[in-house]
Amino acid sequence: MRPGVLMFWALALPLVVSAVMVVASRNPMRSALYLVAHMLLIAAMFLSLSAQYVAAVQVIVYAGAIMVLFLFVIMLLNLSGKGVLERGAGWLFGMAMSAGLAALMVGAGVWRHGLHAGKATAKSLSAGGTAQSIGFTLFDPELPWLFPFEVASVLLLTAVVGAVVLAKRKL
Amino acid sequence: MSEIPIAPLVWAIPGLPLIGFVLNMLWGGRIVRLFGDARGRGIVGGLATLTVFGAFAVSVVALSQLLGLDPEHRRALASLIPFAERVPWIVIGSVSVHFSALIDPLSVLMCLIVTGVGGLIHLYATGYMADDRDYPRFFAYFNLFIFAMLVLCLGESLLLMFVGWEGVGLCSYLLISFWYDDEGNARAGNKAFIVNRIGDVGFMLGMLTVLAAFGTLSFRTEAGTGVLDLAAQGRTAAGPLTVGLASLICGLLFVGACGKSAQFPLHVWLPDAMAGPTPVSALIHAATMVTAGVVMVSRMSVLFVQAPTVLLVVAAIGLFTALFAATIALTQTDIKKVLAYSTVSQLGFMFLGCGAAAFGAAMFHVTTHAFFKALLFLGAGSVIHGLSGEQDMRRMGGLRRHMKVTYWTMLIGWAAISGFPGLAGYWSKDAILGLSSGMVPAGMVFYLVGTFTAFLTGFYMTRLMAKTFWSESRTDRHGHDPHESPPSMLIPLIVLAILSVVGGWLGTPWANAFERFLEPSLPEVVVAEGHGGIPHGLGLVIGALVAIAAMATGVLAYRRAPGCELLSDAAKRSNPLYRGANALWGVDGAATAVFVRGGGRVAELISTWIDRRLIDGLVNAVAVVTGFASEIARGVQTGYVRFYVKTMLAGVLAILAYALLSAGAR
Amino acid sequence: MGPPNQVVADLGGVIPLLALWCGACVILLVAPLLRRGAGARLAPILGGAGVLAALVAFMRKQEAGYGSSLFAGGMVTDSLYSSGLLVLLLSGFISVLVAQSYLRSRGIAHPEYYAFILLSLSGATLMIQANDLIVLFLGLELMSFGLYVMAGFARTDPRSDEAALKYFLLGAFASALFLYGIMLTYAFAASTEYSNIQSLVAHGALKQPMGIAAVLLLLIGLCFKVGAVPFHQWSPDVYEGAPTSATLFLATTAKIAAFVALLRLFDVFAGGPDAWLPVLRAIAVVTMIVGNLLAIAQTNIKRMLAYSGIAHAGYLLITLVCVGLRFAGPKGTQASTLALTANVFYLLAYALALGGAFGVLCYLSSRDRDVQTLSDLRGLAGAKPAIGYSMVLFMLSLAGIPATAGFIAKWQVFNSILTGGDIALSVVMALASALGVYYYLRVVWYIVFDDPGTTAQSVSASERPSGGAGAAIAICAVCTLALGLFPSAISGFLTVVR
Amino acid sequence: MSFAVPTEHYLLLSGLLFCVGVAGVATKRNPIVVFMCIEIMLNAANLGFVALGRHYGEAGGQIITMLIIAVAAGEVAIGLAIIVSLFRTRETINLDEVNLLKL
Amino acid sequence: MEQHILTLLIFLPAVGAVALMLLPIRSGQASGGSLAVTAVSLVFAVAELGLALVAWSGISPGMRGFQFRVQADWIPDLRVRYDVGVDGLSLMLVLLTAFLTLLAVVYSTRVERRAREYMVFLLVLESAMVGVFCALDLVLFYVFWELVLIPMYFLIGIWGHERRVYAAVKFFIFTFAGSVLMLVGIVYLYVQTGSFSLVDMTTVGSPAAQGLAAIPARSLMWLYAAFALAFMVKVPLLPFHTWLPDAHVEAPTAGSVILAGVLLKMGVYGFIRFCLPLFPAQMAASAPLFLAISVAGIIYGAIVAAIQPDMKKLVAYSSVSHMGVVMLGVFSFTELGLAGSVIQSINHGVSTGMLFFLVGMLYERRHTREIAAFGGIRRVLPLLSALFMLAAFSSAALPLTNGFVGEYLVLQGAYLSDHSGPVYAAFAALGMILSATYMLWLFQRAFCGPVRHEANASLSDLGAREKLVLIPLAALVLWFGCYPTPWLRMAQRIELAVLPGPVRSAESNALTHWAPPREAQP
Repeated sequence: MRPGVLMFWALALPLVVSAVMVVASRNPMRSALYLVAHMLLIAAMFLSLSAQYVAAVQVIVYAGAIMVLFLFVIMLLNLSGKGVLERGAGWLFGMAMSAGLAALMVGAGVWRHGLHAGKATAKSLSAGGTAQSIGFTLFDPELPWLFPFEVASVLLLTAVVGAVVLAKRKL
Repeated sequence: MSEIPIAPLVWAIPGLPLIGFVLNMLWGGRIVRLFGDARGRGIVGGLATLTVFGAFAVSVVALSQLLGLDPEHRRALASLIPFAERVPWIVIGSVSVHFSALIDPLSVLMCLIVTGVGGLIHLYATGYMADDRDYPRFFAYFNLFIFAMLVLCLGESLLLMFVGWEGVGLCSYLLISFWYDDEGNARAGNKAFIVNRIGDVGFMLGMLTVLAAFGTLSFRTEAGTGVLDLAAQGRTAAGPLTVGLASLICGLLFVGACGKSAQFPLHVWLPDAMAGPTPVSALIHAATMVTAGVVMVSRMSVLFVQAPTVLLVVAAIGLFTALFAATIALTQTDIKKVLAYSTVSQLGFMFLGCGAAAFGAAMFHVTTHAFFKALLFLGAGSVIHGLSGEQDMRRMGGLRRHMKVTYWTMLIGWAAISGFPGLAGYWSKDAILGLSSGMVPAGMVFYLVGTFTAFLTGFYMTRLMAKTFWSESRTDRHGHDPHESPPSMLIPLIVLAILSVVGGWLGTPWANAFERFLEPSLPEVVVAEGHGGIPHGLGLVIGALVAIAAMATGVLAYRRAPGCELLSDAAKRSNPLYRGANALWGVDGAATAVFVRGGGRVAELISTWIDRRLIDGLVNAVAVVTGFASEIARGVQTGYVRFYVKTMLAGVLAILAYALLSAGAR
Repeated sequence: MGPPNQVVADLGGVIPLLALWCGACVILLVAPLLRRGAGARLAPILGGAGVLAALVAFMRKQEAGYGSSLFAGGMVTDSLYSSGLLVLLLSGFISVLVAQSYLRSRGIAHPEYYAFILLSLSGATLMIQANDLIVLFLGLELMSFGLYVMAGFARTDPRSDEAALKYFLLGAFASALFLYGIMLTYAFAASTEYSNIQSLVAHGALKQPMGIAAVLLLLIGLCFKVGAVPFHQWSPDVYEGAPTSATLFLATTAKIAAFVALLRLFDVFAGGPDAWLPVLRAIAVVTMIVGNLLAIAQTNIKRMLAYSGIAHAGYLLITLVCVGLRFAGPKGTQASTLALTANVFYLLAYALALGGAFGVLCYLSSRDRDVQTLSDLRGLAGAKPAIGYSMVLFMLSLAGIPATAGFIAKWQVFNSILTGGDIALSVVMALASALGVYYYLRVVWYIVFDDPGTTAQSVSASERPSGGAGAAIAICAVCTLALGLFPSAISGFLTVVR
Repeated sequence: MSFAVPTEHYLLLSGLLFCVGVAGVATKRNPIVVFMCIEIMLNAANLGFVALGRHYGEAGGQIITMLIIAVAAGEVAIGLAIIVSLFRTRETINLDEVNLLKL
Repeated sequence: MEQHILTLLIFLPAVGAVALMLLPIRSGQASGGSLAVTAVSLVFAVAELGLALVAWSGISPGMRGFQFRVQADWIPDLRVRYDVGVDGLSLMLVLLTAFLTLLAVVYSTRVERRAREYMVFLLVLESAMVGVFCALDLVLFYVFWELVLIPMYFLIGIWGHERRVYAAVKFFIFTFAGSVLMLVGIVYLYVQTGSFSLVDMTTVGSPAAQGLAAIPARSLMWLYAAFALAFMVKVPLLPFHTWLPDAHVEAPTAGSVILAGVLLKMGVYGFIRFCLPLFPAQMAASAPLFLAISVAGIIYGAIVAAIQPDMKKLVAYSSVSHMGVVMLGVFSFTELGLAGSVIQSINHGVSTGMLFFLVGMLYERRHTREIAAFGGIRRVLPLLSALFMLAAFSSAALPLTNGFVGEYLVLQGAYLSDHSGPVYAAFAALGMILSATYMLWLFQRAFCGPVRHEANASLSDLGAREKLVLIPLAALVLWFGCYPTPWLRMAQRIELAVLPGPVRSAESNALTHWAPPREAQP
């Protein structure tokens, strides 16, 4: 087995397990911690896909900032023990449908056909994930990413103001 | 077609009564208020009567001018309104109807009868109705009736005839329910109109068929393309006139005639129609309107003779009605009811005549019957008037002493209707019976049954006379004494009595001026004398004997009868014949049960079950089910986020499954 | 490296967007500097000004044609964009007007609200201008963020909070589905830009399971926003719980933006209709029926209008069906072109009627009473004829009765679908709208049939904040009637050409 | 150019993760956990984008991922604010008790 | 004037409505305000009738084609045109509309509750109705067609009786649901022909006519069904009639009058104006069905009418019966039948309108419509009774009243038609009996007999306003009955004539022989 393959499986299994544990944990705090693990594993996956910069962002923003926010709110609301899994028809139904969705997509081969040969080269691979190449691509006027990037800033502005408006005790 | 000088004035025949109607309807009440009660009523009644006599005068002139023409040219068209050509009534497609009159012997004869007898009855009514509070309204209706009847007689097309036909029905309704404060009268009026309407449907359908077949509704036209013109040549607008078509038309028209002329089974309205004031009974329900059926059949006789089967049916129905009504008349105790059934019976005779293709004889009977039946009704009215409204013969009797003029004129009427030799009824009835004996098939059956009915006629009329005039008085004494009527009522009685005597002399078998006069209006079919029937002379003798026998039997029987009742109460109860006849042979009861009560029940069922519950129920059910479905379906909106997610997920799953699997199948 | 002045030139195509952003920033910057009351008074003016500025900027640069791209294909300016933007900005302006009255009467007149209106509008503008799935996604999220906040804007009202939570959770879920659709599209197209996707669709990408799943997930994500069954369940709850002015905004803006985006997106996918057209037909049918059916039982007007909005989404989806017929013969092409205009016109008529209807509710609301049930409107026409009959007009327009804009809108939908030859769908739509007449009529009868009662109409006496809502009602009524009578008057602005 | 692990594997993995997220959204009653599951779904998409970007040899996939991370961050901010706000008025955030609006 | 008379006719009442709305009076203000309202609405109603009469006198008798035609672009994007024109049929109905609306306005001057709105709705209704009868563009027609519903919905709903909401909603939804498929049909026609213009579609050789001819027969049948359903509901034909009794009974008097007098005619008009020229073959093919339900309607309506305990309901069901007669005439496809049904439409408007007014007057006096609550009032109210009797006999088609002319022509037409016409005519003629039965029975129970209720003894006879309403109607009853010629002439001027070919064969009168050109083409 080539190391790449080994690495894939080594990351994929924990990824799935951590995701399942997020869902399966009764305590939201546990869920959050599993989610942190999940995020970190994803970042590792990004690294294995030679997307170093994105992996870094993933760790900083997701596993760091976002998850801290989650934990913070969980603590704030003091909700431990309340996120009990529901058992019964509804739960079963939801699970069954999710499983069905997975089975359907796998069975129909959603991921199998359709990809065509990419333009990927060894050069693009080696350069692909660095901050520099990302930066060049992002601000290349010939490519459509410039404006979306600016939009993202407005998006974040909106989110920040929105969070303030909603959560601040007194406006 | 000929020209007659009076033509420009023919409009006055129906027009004058119409004017009388309009004046009295609009301003009658005001006149009475303005001129005081007595004088005002005089003006109103006088106006009404004079318009009718005016029409009579014009009719007489028309008659004389018609007589001045050759018999085969006695036919003229005249306009009933100014500018009739410019101002048509209905002109569209093949329907072209103008307000025009056909002046021919038949119509002139009817005009004379209607205006003549009508005028007399108007005069009579000025006395009879003198104290009624709706005096102007009565005369307005009365004039309207004359107008409608004249339109019926004069109209140059079937549609115009239908106008008069329905118009007299309307007036009949109005006058029967004249005293509407009693709901029974209103009900009788309704019955008359509705039963008539049943007949009218027949008339209407016949008329529709006529237009479809002949392309016109006019009887006669200048160009010879009228219905009768064509039918006389045995053809229609498009081809030959088949027996089947003629039978269809005549059959339908005869249904109309049955309604108007109270033939079985549509006779049920006529006895009830006696709810109206007696002059109404005399004019409308004896002398004129009820004979309209006969007039119509005679008018269309050219067609009828080409439909032998229908003629047989006409004769059979006529004969049956005559016998049937006569038996009922034997048991009635209301004086007007007796006369009413007598009228039905006599109308039966007329149709027997029509059925025997003896239209002339039938019309002759119409004429004489108008005289003596009007006389009898007016006499009865006089009696009722004298007894302050009493109509039950069981509480009459011995009136001959109190009401001399009435008595004597009634006596003449009695003799005339019974067929006493020499009087009006004798000639006309025997003409019909004699001719019916020659019918094929079964002429003798018709003759014998008819003769038996004639015997019954004599007998029930004698019964009426006996109960009313001859026997001891059974009147309640608490009221006023019976009193003779005022002259305005007696003069018509006397005139009609005279006519009842002499009226028949126009149509004796030896010098039948009457039939010769009518000939241009009737088909050229003559039932050969003695052809399969009994000889004229023999017929006359038998007729005379039967009449005298009937009268004599009656007189003898009732002279002996205690309390002027032939049968004891017990016998009346046990005798099935009496009970049947007294119960009107169950026809009225059955009709009421089926059509009134049964119809009402059916209508109720349809209205409740089909309309409200089924159809509207379905409509409402759609609404209710939708609303219910909405209420149920909103339950899906549980408010739980997890449920919503699951719904979305189900949607996703279903959509993807469908799309992916069907794509896989492709 | 292209010349940087190309970027500057491209910015000219997004001036309305920039105007909205500037407006939002100004509000956010200025409001904290002012006293509370002054800020609350100034903000709506600034908000309105922002919208108007965008409108003016847009009017100065009318676009024709179809698909002229900006920013290297990420965005476009064309006639679909310009007509959609007109509708969007109009409804945004009405929302500002209505909010001006309503927020004050509810005591939540925070200036930030108007900033969110502008930001949300900018997200919507991005959506209708997007020519790239990622831009579309960003626009969708930007718009949604504003809507989430506005839905929960009455923070002390548990219903408002609940509405916000439901909208947010379900919206985020739908966004995730949508995003996954983008990912799958990217998987087969190697790009998220429409023209690239289109060329692959033309090569049969939608015959592959990947393409099918992608297009359907995209469809589902946007169907959520427009409230199509079975992704509709958020809408009654959110409509009811959100502050009325926010309900108005999210009902109109989200629908306009999502539908225009759908049109543009599925125009791209029209080359492989087999993958999604049957599904879309089914969704349309079910949506029309369920929306109308469920509306019947409602007594809360906001809720009723939510279901009614679902039904209207069903009608609008029919135009999308027409788009799918684009390559089905000349009639189909004609139908797909007609459908573009029909859709935009419908959205305009819908926005006007809804703006008016919610405007009336806001107009009548006071500090003590948040008007939203049928019985609150009893006898309104007798007490306040102008307001009452305006509401009647809006209801009739929603029902599609002639002489209102709603009729012309339905007409155009019928026209396009019948041009496409789908008679069955048009019959279903006709029957569904007949079913729907009932609940609009019910509002009408509450308003008109009864004499003014004792319970209602204390409004005339109370010190209701005047102004905005009344103006909004007037604008909507006049426009609804004018568009119903002379729809061609604005065809120059609304007609979408390809 | 071929990879040691075919891109399809990554896509399959992302699909599985996505479905796990879906399952969580469909079954959890704590909105915060539900929200976490949504994050799992977003991450699954991100994984796909990065893998595809590598497959097609362009940086777009990574840029998209970064944009999505930004969006997710914003979403989290607003979502948690909503949850906090709800908790303030209702003293609960249990989704089974957030049920004022229905039918 | 000539040029714009139809436009004026259509929009004058609407202008009046706007004027009323703008009248500077408070809604609560009493007498002075209502006087102004009355005056304004009367002025406009009278002016409208005057205009209609001007149009009537101005129509040139010999000319073919639609008169006073005006065409202008309305919605150019959708190729909808403002296209109006009249022929004899429409002009008669316009005149009837103007006349009945004027009477309704006069009668309703007594309405005090929300008087201004009342008059506004009446005038808007008038505009819409006139529009329906003038429109030659299918969309324009549909717009007016639906517009009619709204003011009538309000009239029933606001000023109706106890179950007014139910009746109003039922009326609206029933008719709306019926006509919404027509909308689909209209659009489909447009898609196929490229035009909304009735005249274009029926002009030989025009692209629109070719488009129409190219529609397959099956589709045409469905199209026809869509149109026919809308019209059937409006007429109403069995079994779509149940909105009618409810709407009529609950509506205020003026509303009932207009409902019966004009609105029902819209259905008939639709059949003649649109179905006949557009789908002649389909219509002929459906004739047996329609003849049967028309006849069934005649008998059924009459039977159900007979036992109604409520006077107004009785009159309402009698409408079902009478409209059966009208439709019988239409589907006889004969000149006589068609003219008869047009005449009968007008007549029904006049006599049923009169009956509704009379019932309304009785209701005003006694606040009940139960027949049993009356009895013997003929003695107390002689004039009212006389006029009621006149109306009743007109309704029962007595000769020399208006009812007869139409009914006779229809029966004759039906008799002459193909499709075993005599059978239908025979059954239809039973209506003669039944109509007499229910009308006379009503009259007997309500008007004859002794005065049974104390309250009836002191009723007052007709006042001036009521006479003003009834006398013209009574005069029309007699005028049409005695001299229908002008109306007959008008009724024959129906522009079916846009159809080419052997329009009507002279012998049989049958219009079914119009072989439409498309049948001949392969």
